[in-house]
Parts: sequence; C-alpha cells; structure tokens
Amino acid sequence: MLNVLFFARVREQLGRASLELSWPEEGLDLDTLQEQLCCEHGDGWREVLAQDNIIRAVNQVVVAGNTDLHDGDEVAFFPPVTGG
Amino acid sequence: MLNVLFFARVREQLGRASLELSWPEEGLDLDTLQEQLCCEHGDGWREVLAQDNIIRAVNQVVVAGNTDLHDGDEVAFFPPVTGG
Amino acid sequence: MTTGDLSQPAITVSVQEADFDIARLQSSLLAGLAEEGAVATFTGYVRRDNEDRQVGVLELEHYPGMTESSITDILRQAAARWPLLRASVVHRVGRLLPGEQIVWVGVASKHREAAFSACEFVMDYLKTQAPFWKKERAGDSEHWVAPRESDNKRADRW
Amino acid sequence: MTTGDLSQPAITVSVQEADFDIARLQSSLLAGLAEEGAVATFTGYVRRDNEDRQVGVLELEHYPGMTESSITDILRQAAARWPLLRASVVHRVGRLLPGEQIVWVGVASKHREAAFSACEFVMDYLKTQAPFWKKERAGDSEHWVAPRESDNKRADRW
Repeated sequence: MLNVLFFARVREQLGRASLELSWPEEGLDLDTLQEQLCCEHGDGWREVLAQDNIIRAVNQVVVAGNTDLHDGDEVAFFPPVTGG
Repeated sequence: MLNVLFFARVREQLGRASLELSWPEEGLDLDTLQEQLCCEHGDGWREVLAQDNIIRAVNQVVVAGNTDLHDGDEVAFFPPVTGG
Repeated sequence: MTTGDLSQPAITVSVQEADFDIARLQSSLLAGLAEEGAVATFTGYVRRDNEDRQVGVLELEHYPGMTESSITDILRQAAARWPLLRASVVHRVGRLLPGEQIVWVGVASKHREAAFSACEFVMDYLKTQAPFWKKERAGDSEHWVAPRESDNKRADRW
Repeated sequence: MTTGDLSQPAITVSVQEADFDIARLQSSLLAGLAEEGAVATFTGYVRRDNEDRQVGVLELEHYPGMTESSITDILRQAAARWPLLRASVVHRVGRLLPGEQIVWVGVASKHREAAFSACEFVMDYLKTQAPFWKKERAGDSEHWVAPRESDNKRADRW
C-alpha cells in the first residue's frame, strides 16, 4: 500500500488531502506514481503536479529527482514552504 | 576646575577614585594634565597612567591622543572595558 | 503538541496551536545546565500587513510528523556546527491573528558567537526547509503566502 | 537606575543593580508598535568559571553617565544602519552571582535580518565600547577580567 498526501495549495487545487493506492506487484518509482495519478485523475492533476516548484517527499524526507518506492511508503506533494 | 576620575584597576592601583584640580590660568591639555599628576604623585602614578592600554575620556567621550582641556571638564582614566 | 528531547546537546521541538510563554521557554532552555553564558533568541510575529495586503487571519498548515523531524534535523545540524548547550524551537500552527507570536527559537551556548550564529542558521533553515505553509485571509479574500527569494539566498549562505 | 527614551526608533537604556524580567522587557519592546515581525534578543549570564577559574562573585563597575550615553550611542548607530522599530539594552552593575543575568539586548524590526544583525552589532560594541569592568572574586582571590582579543576582532567586523 502507498499513502499519498497533498498539502497547502496542492491539496486545495486537487481537492483532496490524501489517497491510498494498493502496491503494484511490478514495483513503482516516484515519477511513475506521479504519471499514474495524472492519468487517473486527468489534466487538472497533471497541471498541478507538474508545476516546477512542487516538492516531493518520501517517508517525510524531501527527494530531489526520481527514486524507487516501496510497499508501505508515504509520499507527499507540496508547494515551497513558508513557515518561520 | 577639573574633575579627574579613575575607574576599575586604575582606581585600585592609584588608591583613589577621583580628584579635583583648580583650573590653571595658562590653560592645560590632556598630556600635560597626565604629566602633572605623575609629577605630583610620584612614580607609582607614572607607571599606572603610562600603561599603554589606558583609555582617556574627556567629558565622557573617549579621546584618542592629546586634546585641549577647558575649565569644568571631566577627565577619566580607565583600563579596557569588559562589560556585556 | 509534539515534543522530542534528544541529548548532546538537548534539543526540544514543539509544534502546537497554543500560544507560548517566552520567559518559561528561556528558563527551560537553561534549567539544569551546569554552565551557560549566552542565550540568543528569535521571536516571529504575525505581520499586520504583508506586501501591502492587510492580514486579517493567518492560517498555518503543517505536515504532522515531517515538520517535527525536519526541525529536529535543523537543530542537529546547528549543534554539529557550533558548540551549543541547548537549542529549542516552538512553532505554532492553526489560526493566528496579526501581532500574535508564531515562532520562537532559543539557543544557549557558552559563547555569544555560537548562540547568535546557530539561532540565525535555525531561522534561515526553518523558513526554507520545514514544511509549514501560511495562508492569509482578509475579508473574503485568501492568499497563500509566496516564499521570499531572499529567504532562499539567506539559507544558501551557510 | 537610569533610563533614557529617544524616538525614531525608540531606544531604551537601563543600567541597574536589580535583576530584570525578560518577558516584561520583550513586551515593552513591542508595546504600542503598529507593526512588528521579528524580535531578536540576547541574554548574557555570569559564567560559573572563566578561563578555568571558578567564579564566586562577579563585581561589575561602571562609569555613571558615560556608560548610559555610550550605550545610547551604540543603539543609535545600530538604528542608523538597520531599519529598526525598537532597541533596548539593560545592563546590571554591582555584585552578581554565577548563573545570574547580566545583560539583555532586544531589537524589534519588521524583518529578521535587521533584528539579528543589529542585536549582534550592539553586543559586539557593548563588549568593546561601553565602560563596564568585571572583577571576579573566589574565596580570598580577586581578578580583573581581561578583555578578549576576539571581542575586539568581532567589533572590527562591522
């Protein structure tokens, strides 16, 4: 299983905060997951997730570029942070 | 009149915190004042006031080098500061 | 509220809705220390206006779990770079009003150089690394706060 | 105790024997401000040991009048260099025990860069320009604290 989370503007633009996916037997990487989400949910999602400042985190650690995923991972998509 | 003040180690080494001098009609500058103090009070004072890190202030402003004094001035001699 | 305590030096992180008491935070920072010398702190407040927009309410969203661990990581990085005795961050989330306290960073060290540098480093990294997002509301309008380019430049200094 | 208030921005200086309350000082720093954003503070504490000497009691001597005016001047210089809303220094004199608060510097600004820089600048100049002298006592021995060369170097940075 994969737990996918969306925060802030991304969450609002997609209209949801999270979704769960069953783990595919053939394995999955981050870019492929993103492409699957866009295929399933349409061009609105593609536009949002393809914004070039979107940050991706796997198991609560920011990831630069693509990376292999594993069953049970938590994946998050969010915009640049503005705390402090 | 001149009011002369000594602080911290200088005060302790000279054994006094202040002294008053009557204003000399011929005028006075800072170096001459220091020389007069040393002449009047002896080599102990000369040794203390000639220490090369001694700071001199006139009317509560640090002075670098010699400067003319005026009747009513407040002159201070003190070691490097260590506050904060 | 989430609190974590990690030794050498002690690091404390709290992400909370409640307001905080800076005097109590500074006492906690020093409590039980056998030595101290210097404490540098930073307190951030909700702006009353931002880039000429009035701020009515600020909503602070975070990523529970990742927010705490990323702040802990920032504090550990600071402790690896400077000789610190204690370092602590409190960051609020939820609805905040203009003028309210948002964030407090406190660093204790034997020397002021380390305390100042570490405190500024932590703030710079908090601004650019910790998953918080600010949304300003004023009347009917709402507005996600954009990251400041200058914040990225400041974080790149270190 | 001597207090001076000077506008644009408001500067407050206090040289006093009494201990101080950092929460109250920080509230005063912000009181009545129509805007804020950032407060950087520094608190200095009496060391328990200094260069391997135990400290029993610290005696802080100052030059009444000149001490206050030189701190005011330091704060004015800071206000001329950075956009500050308020800046305040409290410095204790007299007999202090290890662990006690000696000095507090608080700076409010709209932006943290100015608050941090000004706070650090003020501390560096306090250490090298304001007429205070520390004497440590432990048992029968007493010792005037020597200025640190590193403090002069830090003040020269600005």
